[in-house]
Amino acid sequence: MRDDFPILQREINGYPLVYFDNAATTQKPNSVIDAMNDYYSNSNANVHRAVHTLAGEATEGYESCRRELKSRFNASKAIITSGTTEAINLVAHAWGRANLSDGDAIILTEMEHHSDIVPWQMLAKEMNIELRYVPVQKDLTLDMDLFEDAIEGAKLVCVVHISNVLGVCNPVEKIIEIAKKKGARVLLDAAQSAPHQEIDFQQLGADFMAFSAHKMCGPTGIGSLLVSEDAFAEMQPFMGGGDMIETVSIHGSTYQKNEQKFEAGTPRIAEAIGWSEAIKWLNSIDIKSEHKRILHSARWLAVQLREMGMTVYGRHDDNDAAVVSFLHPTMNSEDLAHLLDARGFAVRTGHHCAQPLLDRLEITGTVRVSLYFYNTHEEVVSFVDYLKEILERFA
Amino acid sequence: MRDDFPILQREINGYPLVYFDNAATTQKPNSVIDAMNDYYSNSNANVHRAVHTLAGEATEGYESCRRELKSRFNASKAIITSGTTEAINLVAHAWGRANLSDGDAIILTEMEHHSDIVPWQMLAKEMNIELRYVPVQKDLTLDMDLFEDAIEGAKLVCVVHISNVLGVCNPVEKIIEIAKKKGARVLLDAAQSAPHQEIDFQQLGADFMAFSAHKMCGPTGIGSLLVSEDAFAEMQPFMGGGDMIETVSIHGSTYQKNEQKFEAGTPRIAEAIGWSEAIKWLNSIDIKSEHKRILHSARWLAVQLREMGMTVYGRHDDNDAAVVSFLHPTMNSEDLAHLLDARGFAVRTGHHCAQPLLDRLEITGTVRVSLYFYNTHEEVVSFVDYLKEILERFA
Amino acid sequence: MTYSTELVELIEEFKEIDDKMERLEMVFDLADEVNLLPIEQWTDSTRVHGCQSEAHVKVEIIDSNVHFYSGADSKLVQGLMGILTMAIHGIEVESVLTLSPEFAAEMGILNSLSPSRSNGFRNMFDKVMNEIRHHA
Amino acid sequence: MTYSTELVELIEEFKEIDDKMERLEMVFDLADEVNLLPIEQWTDSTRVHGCQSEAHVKVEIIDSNVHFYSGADSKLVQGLMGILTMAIHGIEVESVLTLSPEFAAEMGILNSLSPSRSNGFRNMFDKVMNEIRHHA
Ligand SMILES: Cc1ncc(COP(=O)(O)O)c(C=O)c1O
Ligand SMILES: Cc1ncc(COP(=O)(O)O)c(C=O)c1O
Repeated sequence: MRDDFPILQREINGYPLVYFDNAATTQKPNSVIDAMNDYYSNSNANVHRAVHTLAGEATEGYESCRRELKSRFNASKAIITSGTTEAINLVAHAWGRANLSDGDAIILTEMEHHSDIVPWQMLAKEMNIELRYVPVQKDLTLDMDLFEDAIEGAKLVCVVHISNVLGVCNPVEKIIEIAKKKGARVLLDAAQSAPHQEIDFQQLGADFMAFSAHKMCGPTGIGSLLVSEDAFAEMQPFMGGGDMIETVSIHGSTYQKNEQKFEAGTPRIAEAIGWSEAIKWLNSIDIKSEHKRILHSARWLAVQLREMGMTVYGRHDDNDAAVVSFLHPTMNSEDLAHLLDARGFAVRTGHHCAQPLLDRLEITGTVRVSLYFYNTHEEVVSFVDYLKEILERFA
Repeated sequence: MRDDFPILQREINGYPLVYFDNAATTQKPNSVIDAMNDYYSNSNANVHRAVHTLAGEATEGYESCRRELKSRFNASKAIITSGTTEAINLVAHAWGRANLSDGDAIILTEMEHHSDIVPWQMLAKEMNIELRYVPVQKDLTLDMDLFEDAIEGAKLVCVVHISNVLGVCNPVEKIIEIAKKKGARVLLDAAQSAPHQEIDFQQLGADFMAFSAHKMCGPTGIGSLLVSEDAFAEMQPFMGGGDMIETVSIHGSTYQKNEQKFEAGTPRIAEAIGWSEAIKWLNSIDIKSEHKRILHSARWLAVQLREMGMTVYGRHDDNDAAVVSFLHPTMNSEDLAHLLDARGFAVRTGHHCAQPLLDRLEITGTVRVSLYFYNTHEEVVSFVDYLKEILERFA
Repeated sequence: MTYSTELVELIEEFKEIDDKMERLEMVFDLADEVNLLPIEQWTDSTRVHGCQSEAHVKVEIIDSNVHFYSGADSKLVQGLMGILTMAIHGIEVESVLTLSPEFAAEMGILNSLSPSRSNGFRNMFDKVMNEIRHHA
Repeated sequence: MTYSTELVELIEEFKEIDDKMERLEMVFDLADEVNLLPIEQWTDSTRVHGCQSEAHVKVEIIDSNVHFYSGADSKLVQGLMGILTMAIHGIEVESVLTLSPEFAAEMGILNSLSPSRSNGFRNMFDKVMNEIRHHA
């Protein structure tokens, strides 16, 4: 599998790259890179409403992405956006503005990524909407009792499926069940789960699911919002422009009926073609056993780190992601990351765009190792070895 | 120059591709394709706030695009968006909502692309704003007298720099001068001018300028909004999420000060790296003499078409783009485009996302030939020859 | 399903042509095969949606046979209508209803058209079939 | 401008090291060279903005000589402060003001740091220079 990813041949400061920053973005297989290359070298054209051969090929390539998305996630509506963040903002504008009103409540959790907080804070301020944050408990799980209290009168529940800091997978089936009973719509931030799990969107029963291509072996600049038919019917257009309209006159406009209604302007054509290949690549691997394998490495890593005196934030249950966030008692995280980089290890430090969660944990950041399917246990072992060396020399 | 563009080797139905659909999107030189390839194969990582080598390279690549934009267009603020359409919607949301109020007026023209109409129609409806459309006259120019009448009390003027249907270049210097005198801000839709002209944004004195990479040899999925310092200071955040914030707590958030404030979420990294190279490619050619050359071909084509009995919509002044829109008196435009495609000629038909302009011209669409710098006069000659053959056989 | 001999011959003819322009020329020629639905009878209910050009169809069932009238402002589209005419006009309802739009793919026509045109053909086909089912 | 002999030696030493880790190790060691600004004196006005870690600097001019106090929660950042200390502490204002942040680039330090860290260094450098200009 590693041969599929050209970047894994890269050396950093004379050492082989060990890429452990997968929750930030994943690497791309050759099939993805080649498909975009081929598009730009042989088929580049603007899509829709054109007759010539290239435009036909480009349109087919673009729409193939939507087909792959619908089929992988069993969804009936897949809107293409520029990423998770735009997908969530789309819900806030296209659904929120049209369906919420003064005094309504939205439920968030303290585990959310900023992209699933800030759009709601902005909407809340503008429309006078109450935001209720479900707290994270000591054991790093959501306080489900408080969630059940909070659901009363809430119109929308926004929850991160898998935390990008902790790797914790939230009980979304249960959350959706409770929310549906109370008639609240549910938005899943699936930025971290879409890359790691097989998700049946319609069976799960959520209304919105947002995720990014770049975190699942696809290109930058593209993502998707899956939408249930019911919620789709409640959405008003967000951005206006070419392709999302049916007719325009100076007196007013009519809009497309399908996903295009929310895809204003020339779409992300090359990106869609690349993502399509990334989904095919994911379809081709045994994601369940790969997940088990890297989760096993993550658990092993967590044990080693604790033995070295680090504080590890994570629990690594079976459905959690292979993410290990940790802190050394005295050594500055970024110093550590610099030293790791000196030997080719790429990890992330900082608040991971989840400051409210870190506030709750009473820390300002962590060092985060996040594994993906092309990582090996040997890489994790060499990481531990080198970390020991660093601590001996510098701590 | 043609060697720089791999797609120009392509054959369509056994004939060499003659790509005349450049106003829809342009082709990409090898340097652009290779840079993105190299990014994905060697440097792919998420940008900002990270310590490791790849993240540094990715950040540098992303920010190099902003530098190239600022330097080519002499701008002090360049926000990176997903394209012209998103850039205009950004103005509507980030500037419009914060600076317009009930009863204010916005000036548009009948020559606008849907992307510079629909966002304003949506805002107008929501905020009760008056839209004033400057009419297009018989000679295909804006009625400047009516513009001067309309400016009274208008807060914003939105005007397309070069029409994507007619190629007509509007007198934006004059429009800006008049608007500034009355204290109105000016948005230029430069989707068609940025690829064809050298533009000095600060000297021109507009407040906003929107354009897309894909129409100027860059990748899909990326564009920019240049903003004057004055207008920038008046803008409120639009989309919320990662990267655009300084701090987030459950009680509220503070935002970045610079362009990042408007770039929520993981940005278009590979696209920015590709666009950067496209700008360098444009910097490397003599755009003025190339423009003269293709405009000369466009004028010649217009004469030939008129002689064949076609109606040509365009005037082809010195600053107009090399775009030739035409109609055959009886033959259906799409039939024509199909026949052209049979011999490798790619043209566009339809309303070109400018229905109000076509309403004014009392037509529903045109066949559009749009030339770019890699097109040759020989291609235009062979187009005319083949068109004659078609008309003999089919008209 | 079984095709009329006329249609079988047409499919054979199409298959033999390599050159896209000649294939388009054949479709153009088939525009004359329609039973023309005059413009005066074009209404919202005869319109084929999702076509970029104006395309109108009307179906009648007389003595269990399909009667098919059509017209378009594009000769190419009308040529496609001509092909459909050969496939269904004057044919028994029962037999027509076994038809799938695949026959056009088989002829290689759909591939020579832009995706929007071939979608248009499928829309036309579906509309016609629905009306036949409705009338029958 | 002219560098102090101490600084010249340091630049030479840095240039000789190929291995990034050893270079970082040297920077770490230089953290001890600062005149420590105690945490109690860290305020908003001593803070270097745009640094990811807490980094604080204070400048005094005594008899036309620069006195430089600093501290950070990152040893690497404090190491950079140590280098700056060697470059400016106890040196005449006039001479210090001719310094540009290029000397750090020349040492190959900035390249071994992430862009955010090397921006941090530039921010620190600018803040210090501004304060010296202000005081002088
Ligand atoms: C004049 C004009 N404005 C706006 C646009 C929209 O650009 P995009 O689709 O790249 O957002 C276009 C291109 O289609 C255009 O020609
Ligand atoms: C849980 C979660 N939500 C949202 C995002 C935002 O994704 P993007 O930056 O691709 O829009 C991320 C990734 O950074 C994430 O991990």
